[in-house]
Parts: sequence; C-alpha cells; structure tokens
Amino acid sequence: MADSSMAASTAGANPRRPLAGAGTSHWGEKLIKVFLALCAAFSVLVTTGIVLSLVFPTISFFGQIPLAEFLLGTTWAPAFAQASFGVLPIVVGTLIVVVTALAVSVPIGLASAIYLSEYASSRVRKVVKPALEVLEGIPTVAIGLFAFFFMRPLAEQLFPFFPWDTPFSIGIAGVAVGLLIVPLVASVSEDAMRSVPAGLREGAYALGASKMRVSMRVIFPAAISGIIAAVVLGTSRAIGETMVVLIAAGAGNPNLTFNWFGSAQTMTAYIGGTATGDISQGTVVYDTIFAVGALLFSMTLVMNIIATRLVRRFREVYE
Amino acid sequence: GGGGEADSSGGEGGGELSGQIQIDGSSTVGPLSEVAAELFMEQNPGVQISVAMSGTGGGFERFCNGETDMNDASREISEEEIALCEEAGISQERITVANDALGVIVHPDNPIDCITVDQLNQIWGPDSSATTWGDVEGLEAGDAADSEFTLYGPGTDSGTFDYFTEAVNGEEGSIRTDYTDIGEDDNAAITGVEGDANAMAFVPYSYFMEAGDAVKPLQIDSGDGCTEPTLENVQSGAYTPLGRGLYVYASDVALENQASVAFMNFYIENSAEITETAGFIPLTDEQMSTATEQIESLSS
Amino acid sequence: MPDNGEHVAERTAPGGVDTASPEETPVFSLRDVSVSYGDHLALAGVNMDVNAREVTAFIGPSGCGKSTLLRSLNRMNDLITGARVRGELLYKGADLYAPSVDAVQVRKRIGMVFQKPNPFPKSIYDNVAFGPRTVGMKGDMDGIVEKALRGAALWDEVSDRLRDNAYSLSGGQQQRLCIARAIAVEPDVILMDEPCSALDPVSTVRVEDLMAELKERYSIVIVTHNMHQAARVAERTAFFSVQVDDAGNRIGRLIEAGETGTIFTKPTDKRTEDYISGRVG
Amino acid sequence: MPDNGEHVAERTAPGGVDTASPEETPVFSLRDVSVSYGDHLALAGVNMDVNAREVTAFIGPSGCGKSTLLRSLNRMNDLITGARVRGELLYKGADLYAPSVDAVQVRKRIGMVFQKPNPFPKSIYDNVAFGPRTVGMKGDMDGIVEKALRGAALWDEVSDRLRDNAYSLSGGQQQRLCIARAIAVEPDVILMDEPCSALDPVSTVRVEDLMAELKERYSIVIVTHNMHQAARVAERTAFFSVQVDDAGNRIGRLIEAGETGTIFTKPTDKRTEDYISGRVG
Amino acid sequence: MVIQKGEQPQRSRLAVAGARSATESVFGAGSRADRIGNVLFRALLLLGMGFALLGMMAIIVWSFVDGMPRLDMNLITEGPSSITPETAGYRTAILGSLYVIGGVILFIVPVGVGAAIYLEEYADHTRWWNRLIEVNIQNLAAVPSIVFGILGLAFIVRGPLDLGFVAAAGSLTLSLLVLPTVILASREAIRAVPSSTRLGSLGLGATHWQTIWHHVLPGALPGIITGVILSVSRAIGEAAPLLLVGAVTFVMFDPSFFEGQFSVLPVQIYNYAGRPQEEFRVLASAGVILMLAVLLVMNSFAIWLRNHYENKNAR
Ligand SMILES: Nc1ncnc2c1ncn2[C@@H]1O[C@H](COP(=O)(O)OP(=O)(O)OP(=O)(O)O)[C@@H](O)[C@H]1O
Ligand SMILES: Nc1ncnc2c1ncn2[C@@H]1O[C@H](COP(=O)(O)OP(=O)(O)OP(=O)(O)O)[C@@H](O)[C@H]1O
Ligand SMILES: [Mg+2]
Ligand SMILES: [Mg+2]
Repeated sequence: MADSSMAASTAGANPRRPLAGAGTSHWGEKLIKVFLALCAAFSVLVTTGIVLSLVFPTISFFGQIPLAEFLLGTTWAPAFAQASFGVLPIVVGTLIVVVTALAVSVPIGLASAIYLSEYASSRVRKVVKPALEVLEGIPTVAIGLFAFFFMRPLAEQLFPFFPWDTPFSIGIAGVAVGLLIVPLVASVSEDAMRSVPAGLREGAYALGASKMRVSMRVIFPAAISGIIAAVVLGTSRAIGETMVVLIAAGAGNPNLTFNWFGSAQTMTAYIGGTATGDISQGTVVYDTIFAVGALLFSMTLVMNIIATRLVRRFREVYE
Repeated sequence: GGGGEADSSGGEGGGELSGQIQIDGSSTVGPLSEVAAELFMEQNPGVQISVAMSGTGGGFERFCNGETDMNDASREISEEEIALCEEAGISQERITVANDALGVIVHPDNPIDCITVDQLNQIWGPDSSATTWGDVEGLEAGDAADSEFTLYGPGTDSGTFDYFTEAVNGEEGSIRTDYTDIGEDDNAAITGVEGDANAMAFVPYSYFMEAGDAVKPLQIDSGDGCTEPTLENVQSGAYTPLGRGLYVYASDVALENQASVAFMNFYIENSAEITETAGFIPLTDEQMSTATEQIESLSS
Repeated sequence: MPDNGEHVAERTAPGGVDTASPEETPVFSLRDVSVSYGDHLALAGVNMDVNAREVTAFIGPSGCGKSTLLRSLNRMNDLITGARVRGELLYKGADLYAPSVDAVQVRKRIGMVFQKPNPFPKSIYDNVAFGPRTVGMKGDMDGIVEKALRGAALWDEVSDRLRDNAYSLSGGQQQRLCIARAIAVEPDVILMDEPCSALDPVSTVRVEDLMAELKERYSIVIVTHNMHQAARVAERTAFFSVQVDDAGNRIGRLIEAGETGTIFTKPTDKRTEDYISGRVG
Repeated sequence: MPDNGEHVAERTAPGGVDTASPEETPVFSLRDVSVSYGDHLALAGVNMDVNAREVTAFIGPSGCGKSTLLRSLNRMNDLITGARVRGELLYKGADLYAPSVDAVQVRKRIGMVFQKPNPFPKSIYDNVAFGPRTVGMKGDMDGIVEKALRGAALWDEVSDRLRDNAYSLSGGQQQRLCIARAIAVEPDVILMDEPCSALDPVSTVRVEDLMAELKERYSIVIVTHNMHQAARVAERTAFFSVQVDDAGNRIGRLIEAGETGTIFTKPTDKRTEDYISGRVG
Repeated sequence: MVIQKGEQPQRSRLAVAGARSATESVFGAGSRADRIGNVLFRALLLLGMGFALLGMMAIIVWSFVDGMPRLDMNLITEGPSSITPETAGYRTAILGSLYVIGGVILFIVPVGVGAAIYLEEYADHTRWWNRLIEVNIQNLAAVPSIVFGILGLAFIVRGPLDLGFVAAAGSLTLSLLVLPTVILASREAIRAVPSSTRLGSLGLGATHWQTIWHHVLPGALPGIITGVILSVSRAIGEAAPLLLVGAVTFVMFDPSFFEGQFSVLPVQIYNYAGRPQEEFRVLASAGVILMLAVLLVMNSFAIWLRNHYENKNAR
C-alpha cells in the first residue's frame, strides 16, 4: 500500500519503506556517541600515561637492584651509605595505616550512612549530609597537623602505658586518615542505600520488621555493591594518603617493625618526601620513587580486581 | 619554558628593573631566598621573583633544563647534575649566600653539655652498638648514664642528613639505621627532644634558635675545645665540623639579564639583614667579596 | 458463625491474640478518621467498622483515598513524612495510634500486599522466609515457605528454582510471591491493595479462593477496582468517592459501607448507584 | 470498513502515513516469530496478522509472553540486553528488524503504554508535551496537551494544576497521564500493556471508549487480563499459553487468534476453552 | 479496677495504665531483647555519626583556636611573606587555588559526565574495550594521588603537553586525579534513574540522546552534582601531587592560568607549617580556616543547586 512521505523524509515515498524516517538526527546522534566514547576512552590514555611515566625509571631501577631484594628485603634504606632496598618496611607502614583507617572509618561511616538513610528525619539529613560533604574537603594538611599536634599528645595522656617513644605514631596517623575517609564512606554508601527502591522498604515494614531489621536485612544487602564500592574507595584513599602520614607518622627507621605507637614510613610518604627532597636525579635513590610508585600502582590494581569481582558478585538487581 | 626572559632595559641598580626570576631548590635555603626576593621586590616592583622548593635534586633538574634561573642548594651539585647542565649548555657557579650550622640538641635537663666528634660518631656511626649514654666513651652523663637514648634525624633525602653523616661518620649516608627518621618536618625533632629527657637530634640552626630554652644545643669539641654553635663561632669557622654554607647556584644564561644580576648582588650585599630575618648566619666579608666576584665573572 | 450469646470455642490466632466472633468485636473501628499529606487533606470523616474473619472491600474511583486509608490501618503511613492520621482508629478496641503502641508490633499482626509487586532482591525462598524469620517463627522453615507458596498458587511454578532471584519472575509471579510473603507470617489481618491487578485470571481465581480460605482464620481488607471481584470475595463493601469542596480541593469521603449485596443491589446513595451502574462487566 | 474492491477515500493519519483498510494490508504480519532472553526461549513460533484500524487483544496466563511479544512490535526489546527476536516481523510489509530500519523511527509510529505507570518526574504539562516536542510537532502546544489529556479522560482533574509534578497524581491518574502522553504524538499504532490494570472502572470505561474512538484512526494492540475488556474492545483476540517442554522449560505459544467473538464463543482449541471457562468476571 | 478514695491523679493514672495494658495485650510489646536490641542499634548508629561529626568538628575548632590571632582581612588581601608573618596572607595562593579549581571544573564536568553517559547508556558491556574502560576507571580511582603527581610531571608539565610549572598544569593533574570519582558518581546517579522513565521516553519515539538529555540527566543531576562537589572539595585540599608539579612556590605576584609560577592554599599552608617560627604556625592554622570557608561557600552553592533540582525532579 502506498505510504505517503513522512514529514521531512525523503525516502518516505517509497512504499517499501514505511519505516524510513528523518535521518537528519542520525548524524548528530552518532557524533554525540563518538564524543562520549572519547570521554570514556580518555581514561585509558591516563592510565597509559601513568604506566609510561613509571615504567622506564622502574626498569632502570631493577637494572641495578634485583627484584627479589626489593620485594623481600626487610630494610628500607635507599639513601644510606650501606644502601638497602627492601621495600617491606614501607609496605607494612602502608598496611598499618590502611587497616587502622578502615577500622575507624568503616564502622563509623556505615553507621552514619544507615542512620542518615533510614533513621534520620529529612531535616536532619538535609543538614548532616552536606556537612559531611564539607568535611570531606577538609584539607589533608590540616588533618595531618591536627594528628601531630593534638591527637598524638592527647593519646599519650589518655593511654600513658603504651610505648609512645617518639612524637610520631603511625597508628595515630592511621586514625587520622580514618577520620579523613569517614565522610567519603558515609556519603557514598548513604547514596547507595537511598537509591534502594521505596517499595522494598515498604514491603519489609509491612511484614512487621523493625527499623533495624529493615536496615540490616533488606536495605544493606540491596545496597551492598554500592557499600563495597564505598569501602574500596576509602581503602584507596587510605593507601594513597600522603600529607597526613608525611606530617604525623615521621619516617620511622629502615627496619621492619610493627610498632603501632611508633614512627614509620609509608610508600606514599616516601615518594612525596623524596621527590621534594635533595636527592639528585639519575641516581638509584631517585629511581626508587618510581619503583615504589609502580609497586603502589600494582597493589591498587590487584586490590581493585578483587573488589570488582566482589561487587559483581553482590550486585543485586531491582525494578 | 622557564625564566630568563627578563628585559633588561632598566639599567643597573635602578628602580626600573623588570622581568621574572624563577628560583627553585632546597627547602632549607628556600626561606632565605624568599626573604631576599621579598626585600628585593620592595625596591624593584617591576621584577617578579618566585621561589619554589622542589628540593635540591628536583631543583637542579629544572635548573639544568633551563626552566629556572637559580637553584637553592644545601649541598654541592652532583656529577650527574653537572653533566645534565653541560648537556643543556648551561654553565653554573656555586655562590655561598649564608652560613648554617647543624646543632646537636638534647633535653635541657640532660647533664651533657659538650660532645666530641668521636663521641658523636660512637653514637651515630653505622656500626654503633651504643644504646645508653654510658656506652659512649668519655661522655660525662652523670645520673643519666644508664638511660637509653632516643635518636632523631631528618629525612634521608635531605641535605642536612647528607651533611651530618659526612661530617660525623665520614661518608654521606653512613649512619646507624635504628634511629627515628622524622621525615620532612624539622620541628618534629624539636618536639621530640623537648618531650624526652634522653633524646638527641641534629637540626639546622634556625630550628634550635627558634626553640630557645626548650632544647639544649651541645657544644662540639673537634679537638680545639668545646665550641658553642653561635653566630660568631660559625662565621669564624670555629664550630666545626657542623658549620656549613648554604648555596645558590646561578647560571650564565640567567645572569645575562640585569634583573638577575641585580638580585644576586642584592642577595650578597644585604646578607646581614636577609640571614637574620630567615634565621641563618650572615656571610663573612671574605665570603661576600668572593661571591661578588663570582657574579661578576658569570654575568660577563 | 452464629452468635448464640455465649463464647463459642475460640480459636487462637497465630499472633497469640484471641479473636472474638465477627459480630462481637469489630477488628477495626474507625470514628471520624481523616488523613492528610502535609496541607493536603486526602480523606476525611470516615466512620466504619471492619469485622473479623470477613473480607471487606474498598471500592471507588481513582484518587479517592482507598490506598491512603488502607495504609492507615497498619500504620504504613508513619513512613511517609507529612502524612497525618486524625480521629479514632481502634483495632480490637485498642487505639492503633496510642503513643504506647509500637508500629512494628502493629504490622506483625496486620500484614500488607501492595499494588506494585515489590519482592526483595533475594532468592524466592528468602523472600518468603524473611517474614517468618522476622517475627521469630520457629520450626520447619522449608515447610513454612512451601505452604505459603502453595497458598499463593505459586509453588508449582517455582518449586524447582527456589534459590533463583525473585526478579527473574514475571510481573504476575512476582505479585503472587509478595502475597506468599505476607501469608507466611500468618498475620491476624491482611490488607491488600489491588493485589490482583497484575495477575492473570487463573491466578486471580486461585488468590480469590485463597481469600475465602483465609478469612476463616484472618480478617481481610482488599482495595480493588474490579467490582466483580468485590462482589465475589467480600462480605462487606465500602464505597469511597471524591468530593470537590468550594476551594477546589479534592477530598476523599466514605459514601457508604455495608453488606456487599446491599451495596451492589440496593445502594442508598445516589453516587454509589451511579458508580456501580457506570461500571462495566 | 467494508472492502469493496477499490480504494475508499483514505484518511491520512496524523503521522502522515496512509493506512489501508484493514482487510487489505495487515499492519503487522508475524511469521514464525520467536523471542528469547539469553538462553531462555520465552515465546516461540508465533504466526499472526494484526489488522489496521482495529483493536487486537492479547490474552493468556501470566508469563506466557504477551508483554514480550508486544514489546517486539515496536522494538522495545532492543533495549533488553540478551533479548533476541527471530522470524519475520513485518510492519506494513516492511521488515521491522531490517538492518536499515531505525528503531527510533519505529517507535515514533508505534507508541506504547506500559503496565506500571511511568510518568516522567516533570510537570503534568511537560509529560504530555515531551512527545510532541520530540517528534517536532509544530503548532499550539497547549492545544495539543489539552486534547491529549481530554482523550485520556484526565483533563477535568488536572486542568488547574498542569504545572504540578506528575508524581503528585494517584496511581490511576498517573496511568491515564501516560496514555495521554502516548496519544499526544498521534502515532500510527498504539501498543498497550494492561493499560487499565491500575484504573478504576469509570476511568476504564473512558479509556475503552477512547480506544473505540482511536481505532478509527489508529491500530491498537492491547494486552489485558480482563477478558471482559477484551470482549468489549477488541475486534480480534489472540490467546497465548505456556507450554512446558520435556526439559521443563516454560515456553510461550500462540494457541489461536481470530475474531474476538469466535475466540470467546467457539474456540477451536481445548486450551482456549479451558482458559475462557476457567476465568471469572 | 480499684479506685482509691476518689483521688483524681491516682485514678487517672490507673486509667492510663489500664488502657495501656489493654493495648499491650492486643499488640504485645515485642520481645524485650528485640526492643533493647533496637534501641541499642539506634544508639550505636547515633554514636557512629556523632563520632564522625565530632572528630571533624574537633579539627575545625582546633584550627580556629590556633589560627584565631590571624583571622583578619590581611589573610585574604595580602600575599605571602617570609619577613612579616604577622601581616602576611594567602592572596596569591587563593588566586592560584581558584584558577586550579576553575580549570578542574571546566574539565571534569564535560569529560566525566560524558564518560559516565557513555558507559551507562551506550556501551555494550559484552565488548572487551568497554569492559577495559570500566575496569580501568575503577582502578584509576584507586591510584594514589602522588602517582598522578608523577604523571603530571612527566606528561603535563614536561613531555608531550609541556605546559611548564603553571596553574594549568596543576589543574589538569588534579582533573585527572578526580576524574574517576566524577565518572563513578555520575554513573551511579544515572543508573539510579528508573528504567521505566527511559522506556517511557523511548516508547514515545524519542531518540537515545533525547531520552538522556531530557530525562536521564535531569534525574541524575543531584547525584552528579554531589559527585562533582566531592571531587572538587578533594581537589581543593589536595597537596601531594601538586608538590610534584611545581606548586611549592613562594609567589608574591598574582598568578595567571597559563603563565608563571603559582601556589595553592594547601601547599602554602604546608609550607608555613614547617617553619621554625611560631607565627607561621598560627598563619598555617588561619589558612586552614580560610580553606574551610572557601569549601563552605562552594558547597553551599552546590547544595542549593542540588536542592533546587531535587525539588524540581519530584516526589
Ligand atoms: N505520598 C503521598 N504524598 C502526598 N499525597 C499523596 C500521597 N499518596 C497519595 N496522595 C494523594 O492522596 C489522594 C488519595 O490517593 P490514594 O493513592 O490513596 O488514592 P487511591 O484511591 O488509592 O487511588 P488509585 O485507585 O488510583 O490507587 C490523591 O489525591 C493523591 O494525590
Ligand atoms: N527482561 C527479561 N529478561 C529475562 N526474562 C524475561 C524478561 N522479561 C520477561 N522474561 C521472561 O519471559 C517470560 C514471558 O514474560 P512476559 O513478561 O512477556 O509475560 P506476560 O505474559 O506479560 O506475563 P504477565 O501477565 O505476568 O505480565 C517469563 O517467563 C519471564 O520470566
Ligand atoms: Mg491506590
Ligand atoms: Mg506482562
């Protein structure tokens, strides 16, 4: 049957093509898609840049220091006369900070998130949520100074029986980093909980579930992928935090120690300090910056692969 | 990129100089250059001086890349860095702009007042096994002899660390490994020593001067008797081996412009005011004339 | 159940509450109940009783406040900020909105099934088991789940995939799952907001049969658009409508309530009659 | 419209497409159509024609693939990853799934109303105006909006609050808004997936009347659970059911399709008869 | 019910008690353990949130107490000084921060949201390259900021882009740092837009982009804005990567975007905090307060914006 043309369609007169239509928007749509795809692909470029900027100095580093010594050695003293390049001490320093920070921020952050999403009145939420977001922006330098000048002395006064040998404490630095990431964890996981459809909440309440049960058994599992993402983001912030540790953790000593109360160095603080220090470029010591950077990068990579698996496993579909 | 593009139409010493001068380098010397820059700009508002503190090494990298005009340094330029500069066709000269002293500080209650270089070496040396004051030969520690000491040192990437290890232990970076590294912030060493009767640390002059009575800088005996780390003793060279110079490296390329030359001369001529403000020790007359000559020869 | 003037052997409802025969104590007594959302008065001046062990249907045009009133009966409106219930709303003689009453306890006894299916993003099994676990029911959970699923006419379709996610079910299946979930806790009253609007006729019949079965033990209130359904399942029917006041506000009102037969055949109010006759098979 | 062997004066549908009389070109021709989601075959071997300017109803039990087939008719299934349509699906003789066909153009001509009301979170006005603006309809937008709202029997209720958010409407009002929205672009075909399942009878009547009006100009396919509705509004009815194969898979099948009267009174297939007779009101 | 001597209060108390016990006999009270558990749980949550807020407040208060003496106009109007810390301020650093942040916003909003739209709305997730991009972004979000400093130094300051040690380079470095956060937050926001909204639009014959532009983006806007706020807040406070791209600078003149040296607030604060003289420490604390004020202003604006859209968007 004859189809007369669609408005603005040249092909519409063709009775065989009742569906042909304004193709004009087509190009626009394609162009937009290409632009958006480029935006997304840009991130790959960034990663490539990071890898490239790390890889050459790292290769040069491992030309002089065996990989095994780097990864397994227990003394980190690149700038010493008897130089030693065992990275474990600063890896352990980083781990202490991360574990401490998570121990502080996950319970506090999730508690805040659940409270805000499920308990708080909208008025409270309207005040507290933005406040958390402002706090998220507290400069890390400020938190470092606070940890060093306030928290650490206070901790010694409160718990004099612990071995506070130095004005520094890696543990206190970890607690401060924990404080720093609380808003992040809280805010991201609150978003996840709030985006759980209201129908689920209603359904659970209608079964006589208490708020606690609704929060923990329905909302929490439904939002778990977002919550894991929040914790992963927090973890990576903790691993990557430089300034707080630079100020409040000192640099410890080159040997492998697990002293929570004492001074120690982390990987990022080492990079930050050394890169702005007086080390001359082209030396092995200078190259350690990149080797440590590469290690950090690989560690976060591995962590993320694991996290992505977890998120995928827990992602719940609704609607 | 970088500096060097100041236009020199203003003529010498006048108030009409203009252009940009970029300085980078050591964070120890940085505050000194800042004071110099600030004072200089007051008189020459047309000149814009920026002082970065990427560290001596990072600074040399930029300096030899032609990105900066001058480099603050708390140590001498290394072989690698010289090569870099040569590659870029930049010839540089070390100009001493101030004197500094490393102070070995202890708690004010510590009975020790004076220490020999050898005793310092016994404490800080790479093979040291000393853990109490009493372990150190000839140290008059009195009641504190049996107390274990705590040691603080600055970041191993700092010029202060290099200088101290070389002066006391004979080799850069040669030091026992079980002391506490305080990293970037020398104030932390003051805080540490202040709060611990058995602590010892070494810090730059400005830090222990500012701390006042909170800590006690020890006199150093390098064979000629105990010497206090005072301004006069450092200038006269009596405070050895922990007195040191602080440097600005300038390049021939940078000194092609009048503003840079004027600034360097200003830096030297006003040494007394600049160093006092920044908490360092002024140049001696001899050092000043050497510096002036160096500037002269580089810029011609 | 005839009221012969004395207590017949009473059955104990799962909630542990003794229920009287229908004629004795109404399960809900509403006196001048009105509900507003913020400034907006959605429903006003409702007076009615809901009898125990019967099905009561709420009918009326869209927006007349049926869902609103239904949600007031188990305090689901507590969850909507701005929602406010006024008047006297008694459940077995006890004020539902007394300060000492815990809304959670209310909802344990007064279950609800919603208009849009809202299964949890969990397995089919866990969806059904959630309620019983919540109210602390002991015993054979598999049995409880199976019973509830059979009750909701869903067992045959899902028995071999109880561990699948509930979202893999079709819309109708999801709704029946929600009914199973509500039944599983064996509440005292079940409120249903258009529970069959997403069901096919075959499932609808099963659910309606189920209601007939359930009303022997439970009281049921159902909102429905399907007047046939009301006629089939409900002993009593309440007809609501929207009145527009002078200021142009649309306020829901209870027009009349009574025996279903009476409402459908001899409505006393003109509006009811109009509505009933304006309807189509 | 009787086919007298020659072209009767053809009306031009608003989309600008000439539609043939029903008997001439079926608007949809399905040949051996099957739809699967990933590995799961949801619907298989459907052969049928849908005539223009008629209402065609899809009925059948829950999960039999009615919605699935409906979505295939305007390529909404394209949006479900894993969904795959096989067989020949012709729209006015043109292959709907030909590579050169743009799904967007398809949906401009073949509109859709969904089971769950899904208004946009915008004002009532903007909800209705979005479609016309999108397809570039010129002219008096206020008039277009009013006409569509009247068509959906919603105008009287919302005319004084067109700027209010659509979510402030009750469920039934929301669904009628969605119908208004679909009507506003004056498509060629309107697909409706249980459009009345959330409507009260009065609105239902209006919508049904509307369908009767609309079918003079548009072709309508409706999925419904309400067999009375199918009987009332549809010229032709297709009955679907679920077959369980040996492996236990539940596959949707078209059992029979034909004149509504025939299907309801003299079904040729036993399953249809069972379904029809097992149904209620 | 026993009524004692017509005592009014006593009687009404009894009446209340009677009514209560009647109510309780109807509804039961729930098990004691349950009730205690619920109260305890709520208390724990409150405690957690209290900790979060108090901990952060302590930092602010502490900075206030420390920086109080220097809270004056000079703090904003004056440049840095090594000679007169009593009157020195952050003028040039504030300008530097503004330049850097302005650049960050201009960069991350289009690129970040664009990438998020692509990944949520267009990308076929079965294709390896799209999966690569996703995994890559997630990983980038976890890369320590200092590593971005290394990247910035090698590729932006020097190398291919060769911008030099200027504000633009710092800005770009921080943009790369926070880009993944913006993308991830925007994706979450876009994903939270119900698919029924999309279907409704597509069902009307709207094109994919029309659907995104008119329905998905407006719906996701509050979430996107939150993501941008979080990212920009972070960028303002971030010092570590800027240490490597040249912000550790004493500049007494107003900076510009593409030319000349620059400094930013946190770096300037860090710089002052490490000085031997007490006056600089005070100045540093005052700087912290200044930064918080800047953050507050920005956040307030963004929150206003977000509420504005949230109200428009429904419920
Ligand atoms: N959460 C809410 N907030 C504000 N107003 C509401 C809310 N829910 C319902 N309303 C309003 O209250 C009135 C009654 O709505 P309700 O949903 O109870 O009607 P209904 O009879 O159930 O309609 P339907 O048959 O369409 O479901 C309507 O005008 C509606 O707009
Ligand atoms: N998006 C989807 N992904 C996977 N399977 C689906 C999807 N949608 C539907 N199905 C499956 O396809 C089959 C047919 O579903 P469909 O929704 O078409 O049924 P229906 O006849 O519309 O049922 P109802 O009357 O309950 O709406 C069901 O088994 C369902 O589980
Ligand atoms: Mg309703
Ligand atoms: Mg369906």
